[in-house]
Amino acid sequence: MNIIDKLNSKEDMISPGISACIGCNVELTLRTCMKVLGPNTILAIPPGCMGGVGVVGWDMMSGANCPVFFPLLDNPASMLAGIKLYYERIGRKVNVVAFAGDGATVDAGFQCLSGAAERGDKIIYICYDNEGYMNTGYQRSSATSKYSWTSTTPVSTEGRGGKKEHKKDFPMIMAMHDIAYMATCSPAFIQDMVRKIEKAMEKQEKGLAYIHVFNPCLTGWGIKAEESIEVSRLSVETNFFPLYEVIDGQFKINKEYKNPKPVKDYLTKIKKYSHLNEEEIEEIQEIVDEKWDRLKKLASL
Amino acid sequence: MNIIDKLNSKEDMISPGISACIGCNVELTLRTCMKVLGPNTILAIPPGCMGGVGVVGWDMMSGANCPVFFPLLDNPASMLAGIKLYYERIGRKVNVVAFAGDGATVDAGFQCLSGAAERGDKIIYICYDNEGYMNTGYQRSSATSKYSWTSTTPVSTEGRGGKKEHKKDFPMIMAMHDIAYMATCSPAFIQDMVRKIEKAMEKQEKGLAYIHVFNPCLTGWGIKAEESIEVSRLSVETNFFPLYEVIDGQFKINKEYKNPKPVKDYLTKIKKYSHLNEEEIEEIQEIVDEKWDRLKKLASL
Amino acid sequence: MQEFDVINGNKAAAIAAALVNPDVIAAYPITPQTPVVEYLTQFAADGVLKSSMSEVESELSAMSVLTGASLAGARTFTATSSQGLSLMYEPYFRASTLRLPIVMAIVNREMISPQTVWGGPQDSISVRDAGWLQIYVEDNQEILDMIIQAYKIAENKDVLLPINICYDGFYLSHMTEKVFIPEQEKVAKFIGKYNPEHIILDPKRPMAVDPLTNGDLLMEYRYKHLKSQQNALKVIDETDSEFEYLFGRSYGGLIEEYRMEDAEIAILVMGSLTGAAKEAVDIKRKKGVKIGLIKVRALRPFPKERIIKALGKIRAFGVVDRNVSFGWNTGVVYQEVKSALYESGKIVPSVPFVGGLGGEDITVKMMIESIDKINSIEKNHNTVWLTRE
Amino acid sequence: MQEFDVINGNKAAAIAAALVNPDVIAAYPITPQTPVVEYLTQFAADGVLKSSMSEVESELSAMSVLTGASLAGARTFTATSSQGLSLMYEPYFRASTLRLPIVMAIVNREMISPQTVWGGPQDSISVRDAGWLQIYVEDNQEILDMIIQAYKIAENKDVLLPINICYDGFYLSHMTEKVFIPEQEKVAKFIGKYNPEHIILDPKRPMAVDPLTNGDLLMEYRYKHLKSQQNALKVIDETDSEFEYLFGRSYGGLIEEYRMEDAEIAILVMGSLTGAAKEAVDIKRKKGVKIGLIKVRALRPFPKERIIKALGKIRAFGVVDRNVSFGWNTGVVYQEVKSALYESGKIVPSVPFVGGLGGEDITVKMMIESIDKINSIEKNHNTVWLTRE
Amino acid sequence: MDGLKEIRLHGRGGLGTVKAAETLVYAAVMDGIYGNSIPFFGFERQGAPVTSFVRISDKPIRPKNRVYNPHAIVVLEPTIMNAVNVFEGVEEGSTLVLNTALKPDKIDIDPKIKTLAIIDANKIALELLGRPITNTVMLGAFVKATGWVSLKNVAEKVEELWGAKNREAVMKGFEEAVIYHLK
Amino acid sequence: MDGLKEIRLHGRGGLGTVKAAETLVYAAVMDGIYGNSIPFFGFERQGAPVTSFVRISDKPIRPKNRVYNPHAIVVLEPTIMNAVNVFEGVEEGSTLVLNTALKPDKIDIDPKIKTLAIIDANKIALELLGRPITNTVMLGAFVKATGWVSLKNVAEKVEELWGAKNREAVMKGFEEAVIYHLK
Amino acid sequence: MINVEERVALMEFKSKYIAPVGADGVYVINTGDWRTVRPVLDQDKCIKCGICFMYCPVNSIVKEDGKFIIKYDYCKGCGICAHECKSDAIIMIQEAEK
Amino acid sequence: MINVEERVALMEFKSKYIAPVGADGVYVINTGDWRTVRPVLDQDKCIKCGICFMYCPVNSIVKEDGKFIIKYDYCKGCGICAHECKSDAIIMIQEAEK
Ligand SMILES: Cc1ncc(C[n+]2csc(CCOP(=O)(O)OP(=O)(O)O)c2C)c(N)n1
Ligand SMILES: Cc1ncc(C[n+]2csc(CCOP(=O)(O)OP(=O)(O)O)c2C)c(N)n1
Ligand code: SF4
Ligand code: SF4
Ligand code: SF4
Ligand code: SF4
Ligand code: SF4
Ligand code: SF4
Ligand SMILES: [Mg+2]
Ligand SMILES: [Mg+2]
Repeated sequence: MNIIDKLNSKEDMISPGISACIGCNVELTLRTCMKVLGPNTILAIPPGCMGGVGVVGWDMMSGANCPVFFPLLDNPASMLAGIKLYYERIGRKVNVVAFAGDGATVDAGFQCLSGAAERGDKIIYICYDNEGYMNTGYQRSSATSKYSWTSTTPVSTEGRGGKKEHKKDFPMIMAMHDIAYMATCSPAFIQDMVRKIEKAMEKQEKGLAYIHVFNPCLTGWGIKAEESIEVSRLSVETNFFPLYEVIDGQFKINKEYKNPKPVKDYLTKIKKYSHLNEEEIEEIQEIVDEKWDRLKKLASL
Repeated sequence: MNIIDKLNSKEDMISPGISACIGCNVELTLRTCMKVLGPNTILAIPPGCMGGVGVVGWDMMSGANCPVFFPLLDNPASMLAGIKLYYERIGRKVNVVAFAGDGATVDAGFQCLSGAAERGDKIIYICYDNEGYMNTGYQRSSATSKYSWTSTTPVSTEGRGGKKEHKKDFPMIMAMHDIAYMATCSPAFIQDMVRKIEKAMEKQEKGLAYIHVFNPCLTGWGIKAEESIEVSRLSVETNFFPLYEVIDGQFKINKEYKNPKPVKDYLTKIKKYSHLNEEEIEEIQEIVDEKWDRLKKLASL
Repeated sequence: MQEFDVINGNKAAAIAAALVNPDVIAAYPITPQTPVVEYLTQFAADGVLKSSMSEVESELSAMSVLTGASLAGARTFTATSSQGLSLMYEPYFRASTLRLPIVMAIVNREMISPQTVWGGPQDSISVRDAGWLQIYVEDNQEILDMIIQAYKIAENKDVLLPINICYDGFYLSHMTEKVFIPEQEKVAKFIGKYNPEHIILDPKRPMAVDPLTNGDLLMEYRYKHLKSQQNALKVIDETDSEFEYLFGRSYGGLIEEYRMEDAEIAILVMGSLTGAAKEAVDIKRKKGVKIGLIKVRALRPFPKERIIKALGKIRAFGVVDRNVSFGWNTGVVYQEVKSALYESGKIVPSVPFVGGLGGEDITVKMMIESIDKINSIEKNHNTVWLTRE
Repeated sequence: MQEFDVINGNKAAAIAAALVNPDVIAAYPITPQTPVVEYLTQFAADGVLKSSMSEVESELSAMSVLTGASLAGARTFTATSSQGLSLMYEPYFRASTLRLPIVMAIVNREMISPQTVWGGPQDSISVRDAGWLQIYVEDNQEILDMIIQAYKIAENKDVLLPINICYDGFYLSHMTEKVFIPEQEKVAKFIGKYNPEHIILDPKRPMAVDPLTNGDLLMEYRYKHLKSQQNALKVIDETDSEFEYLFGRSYGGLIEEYRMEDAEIAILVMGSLTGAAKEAVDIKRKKGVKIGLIKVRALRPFPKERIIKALGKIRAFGVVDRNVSFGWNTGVVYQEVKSALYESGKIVPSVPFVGGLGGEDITVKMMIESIDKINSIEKNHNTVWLTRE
Repeated sequence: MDGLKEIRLHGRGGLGTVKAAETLVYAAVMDGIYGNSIPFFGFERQGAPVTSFVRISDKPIRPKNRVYNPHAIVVLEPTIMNAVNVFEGVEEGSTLVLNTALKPDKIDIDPKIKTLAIIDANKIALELLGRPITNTVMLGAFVKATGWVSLKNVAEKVEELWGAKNREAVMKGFEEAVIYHLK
Repeated sequence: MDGLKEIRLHGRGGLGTVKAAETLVYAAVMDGIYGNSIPFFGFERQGAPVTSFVRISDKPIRPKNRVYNPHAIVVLEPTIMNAVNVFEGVEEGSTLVLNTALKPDKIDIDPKIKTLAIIDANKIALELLGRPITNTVMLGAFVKATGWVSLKNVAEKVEELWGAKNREAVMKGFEEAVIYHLK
Repeated sequence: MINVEERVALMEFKSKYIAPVGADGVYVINTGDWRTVRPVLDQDKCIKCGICFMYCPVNSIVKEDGKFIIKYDYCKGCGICAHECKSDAIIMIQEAEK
Repeated sequence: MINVEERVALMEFKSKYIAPVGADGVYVINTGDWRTVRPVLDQDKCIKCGICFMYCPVNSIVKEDGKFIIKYDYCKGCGICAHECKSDAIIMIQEAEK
């Protein structure tokens, strides 16, 4: 079955009406992943945009068609570990899944996740990385990329500023935890995403499967709603966010471009970078190139 | 000046009588590092063996000749970050240093450390890795190596058991944080250690410098006091714990052995591994080899 | 004859947990709780304990793992002390507002700073308002028995709240004495099965856990939570009686009254120092002082009615607190007792004592002095500090 | 004429912090506190604020960074809400026992569960026994003024304790009104410099911070901590007077009394709902009811003496709590007031109200009904829930 | 003005509804009277309906809670009325300020409304600002319909916040709003 | 036995001092009387001096605090007396059980001690167990010196904990301890 | 005056649950109401590639009988479908007031 | 009976500090007392390589006038120096009772 028919045949696990921003590609990612995961899934949505827009529900109503809950911002992986332990114990196979923002993952909930990774808890952890705390109005996170404007890394009247440090290389950090499966994804590459979720489901019985999805945020970053996917695609085509996976310690690059587009093509689509000068763009290009080289080394056999 | 005269000329910053176990090489590491760091240092000793044996002092007396304090088990890096921020602000250069166990570093305090690494807080963080929570009587930590007996990963009467997972590859994880400096050390290689502490002092003005020292624990692991250094040396000579450093993203291996000793030579010196059978030893050898290969790749130019 | 062993408090706790055989255990070591974790792992390695165990990287995770497991339907157990309790405070609070009947032993240890590892219930008392039930015990037998009772209380359909069994670090945790050990089947029969119907994460019964909630509904949940605490007043007393019926031991439920029948003055205590206080009461009784003792066992819910009743005919009383209320210059139990008595509409002259912090001993001698003091007052008195001389 | 602006409570807090210009700020965003962080960063980017800022990865780190900075000698500031406060509980407690005069605004938000972001001081009230000073305010001007006063109170040599200025989330944090803004020099003069002599991490003056400590010495530190809380009773009142002298505004210090001179009955309130209560008092006064109001401003230290005095001639009173004490079936302030009155040796009939949880409104109408209820009681009454009809 | 006036504004996330409310308070304060405003905080994202409350009075205002029975309702975006009941709790004799391109007879209006101000704010905003962000236009219309705050002080604050173009928008709103007195 | 007996044991970290104390309690309980023990918890590592307390009585024991005025002192390791004052708070007429190779006249003994038991436990332990771990030998000596618990029950518990060799060590300790009655 | 019994009765009126659960069905927001512009798909231009379907964040496009159909119930009018369609088969038009 | 004033006076007797600081000098444990075996260095066999000095965990070996000297004040008797010395210049002997 091709990808379209496959997805068309699946039930949408999420409430049809959630109040995510118009055009939000995190909503797309969530719906897509959950179609693949299906109803035999317990879903954790920590505080963040997806929780805020109603995926966990309101008052006595649920926002999903499967069990869904709010972990704390700082404990999604541990709560999932507990759930999974019990289901393993009683011999029931259930997907126990987090769909968590970068803030919950890379910052406040990292320690729990790192612990679960080391223990090999059999959970699937999906991080949607929109480079900041969007639910609270776009503050900086460790995943925010260098020079990004955010409400806590403002730009001065002279146009200087933004974040001083580059984004924490979280997929790589998780890969170095020697987990069962690690993969990066983009909403612009749905087929690749679907395959990786399936892979994670397969690998989850061996330990933790971690998926890092890069989701440009329209509202926070200043992107036109209709360019939601285009900008996501550019992040991959420029190697700003390479698609790769690590299976049992083996690195594999999934999209390799002979002539990757200059990172400038990506940056100039996004308002949070609008203050960047040529040197700064050049510097980001260098960081991207260096990281790409390291990845290539690791993927070399 | 050679290393002996250099060290002989330095003041011992720690109380001459602390109640560490007889022959403890963590005590040696602490005294050595602190000689290099000198009196212009603020030292954090989180809960753990070194705090427990009196380095922070007793009642109204101090255990050191420089400012020393107990951070919480879970916040050493953040407390240091705060101290350093203030000293930077008032324009005073001071070494702000943690000397923390693997429990405080790899488990309970990891999130704070990861945050400080990402922000580039200008601190020196030394982790003494004795593969477990020694102060509370040797429980498992994320840094405990595979098949180790600990009081929470016991061995059954049939001699099976020990920890199921291999140690979290923490030096590598810290390296992937793209910090200013990362190095591994061993108390068997004092000269190398002294150089790396000096390098950390130099690099600290650029961001976080992280040093990971591998310290076999006599009491917890079951090692004869006089073999304290010999066992440490074997961990390096077998590539169980390779010595390397990462400067501005460049990996460099510091001790490379043409014919590394089999890891069995190391394991059989230690009581906590005494239940291991040949296959298990073989498996550990494989892990060690794989990790070594990955390190080699990263160090290749 | 019942089986017994000579064991310390931590082992009593671990054995109790093993008798219950919970589904999921997650704990992080901390002095003086650590041996509980070690005993449990050893029991598991020996095949005596069948629980799934999670070796977490911090207490925040310990409570989080249990929250998850409990939401999935598991019966759970953990233990902690002081800093560990503090670090798990966020999920700790939430376990109660989610109405999860988690059982946690708290091996009481003084709060940092100053840096200390010694006893004192400042840790659990400071979080008494996080919605959990809290019971404080006196000796190792009571540790074991109450951890068993805890499951029956917490999982009672009229309660459904998490519960702490609190015992003094070192004084009990590391103190060795004789303890009777009930049979596992009897324990199983006593506590029954846990069948969560009020909240569950199960694809077979999909629901959301903790959707965004409006204030009016939130108030309703709070109201129900408070009510369940009040229900626990009855359930704790009843469970004690049922336990007595099956196992032959009882503790008085919410409070224990000792020589209170004809008492004219009373001393109120909590935890392991009760032993020294009872000793002192006997000594003073011999000298003709009509002193009685109230051991406060439940701090949450606070046994307002029973305390009012017990102090009904008393001329003066004192409360010995091994903790402080920072904004009050007294201990916390004293605050609570005053609050209770106020509602009775009668003022009984009282004197607060504070002592035994950070592992300091409270000796029989100090207790005798305290009784003398109580005997001498005619109106409310300022705080008296019990110190080494 | 003084300068003013029309701003919300969060901006008032941020401006106050900017006027003080602390050395180190570390904060983590959480609704409804987030704008405080954003304003502060913006002030820094604009060059108005010169503080060193740390963009931490969690609240545990926020408080830890400040603990470190304060130990190094820095003047510090942060703000948080609910879950953030819970997550930092371990270093929060310790900041007080280390005697570090950290100033933290708490933008009160209800505690999870249920999942909510709306107002209610359950968060800070639940940690009232962690050794900090806690002051609750009524409007945006008071936020600004009290954050300034906070430094002077906390750093007073007789106090040296951290302090919370607590204000209701949304009701104040997002409510816009006119606020006078004092001159920076005057503020600087008012608060003076912070010169820590009691505890410091400085190679020029090497000492250990928090060595392992024996119980007897620990008790001594506790005793001094409690004493400093008691000292704060005086210092809070005095600081209010000094503030009035310089800036022309005052709040009554520990409590504010409103129309209490000839009152026969009284209503006790705390925080932003005071406005509605005052409105109700005026309305009932017009109808001849001799009602007065006490606004509890300091919860820690608890203003026992002033409350006893203010209620001296009162026939009946009620306490409106926007929070609960889970083990008591009432709110916490009511508990504390009873405890205080008990010491006075006199029982005044009282009625506890609970309402406004999770962002629910407490309207003028509800306040009027509450006053009617207070007016009707002759002995202590059970809890009354203030709900939407 | 006489006594307390309570106002409710309806907009969409991202359209500056809260800021508009705050501007009214600012203007009131500059006029020498009193005001406060409080947004109803939900979890609105870009595009979702949002609400804000304002109180204006010649006496100090102590209550800080939400507005349940408004004397005036401002609807910043035409399609909002499809989504929410903007008339909930409205007082008899109130004012409705509505952004619409329709004529009054095409609109369902609660009978308690006695004053209606209509303006095609989208059109004006698009012309003046290039984007359909209507809050400033609507402020002008509100002032015209109620007179509770001065046009001058509203315009000044708007200029300070968003520049001269938006000041113009306020003026345009004031000029072009059409007031109907209903029975 | 008559009334409460309080005992203090001095050893070194890693030598089983706490376990020895617990063994005494176990024996007392098996003898049909009462006991409890509590270690003084410091931060001792391998080699550092440690202390443990025991209470034994024919009546139930309620106090759970430390022992301040012991009726018997057991010193498990000869060099300890160089490091700590083992006689602190000792009651008049008490018993000292001492591991030493020296003769009584070479040892500084508090005059309150009226019974002295001396044994070269290091030698015995080395011979029997191959390591200088003296706790079981000392238990035997203690029983001989005081008679407060039965040899049989001590030996049984020791065997259960550490095997037959250690049972032998207890016996040897009992046999070889030399008792002096001091004035 | 406050009738306590009534008030307490009010405290238990809304929910049959004692813990905060969402078990009364799915909570749905009418996001179709948010739409200010509307996508219109021209079946003639459409080459049935499914790209619009794949990228629609709210699942408003379905494949039925081999054709792709836009369901407007929840469509927020983001315009992604129009932007991504390589055949220009979708255009965005202004939504009318009701 | 308890004299409150005296008790309170007792509360302030020990420390001049209000916060838990160690500022009254360095706390030292006499770890020399722990030693049950004693290292003895034979200067004749010693080749002055400094290895023992480098590895002594308690800093009990110092270099003075070109010679390495063992200071026994804090030496715990671990035997590392003897074990690491390549010249067998250090032996461990039993410590005597004082
Ligand atoms: C302990 C704690 N601190 C702060 C918050 C407030 N908070 C809620 S969501 C959020 C941001 C989450 O960011 P991210 O995980 O990236 O999700 P996003 O909002 O970007 O979707 C924050 C800081 C919280 N819920 N808990
Ligand atoms: C929050 C918290 N949990 C637990 C502890 C108890 N604790 C003290 S030291 C320690 C072990 C530390 O291990 P590590 O950092 O490896 O140091 P080591 O003892 O091995 O030297 C633990 C768990 C604590 N102090 N704080
Ligand atoms: S703020 Fe960004 S991530 Fe959040 S719902 Fe809107 S577009 Fe999506
Ligand atoms: S337990 Fe291990 S690490 Fe700790 S002091 Fe002893 S030898 Fe050193
Ligand atoms: S993207 Fe365009 S061509 Fe492809 S299915 Fe959709 S409408 Fe048709
Ligand atoms: S406009 Fe957006 S929401 Fe509507 S159908 Fe197209 S992609 Fe889906
Ligand atoms: S025996 Fe150990 S402590 Fe003593 S000098 Fe040698 S190495 Fe140092
Ligand atoms: S190691 Fe041996 S040879 Fe080298 S200096 Fe020491 S005693 Fe001399
Ligand atoms: Mg995010
Ligand atoms: Mg360790």
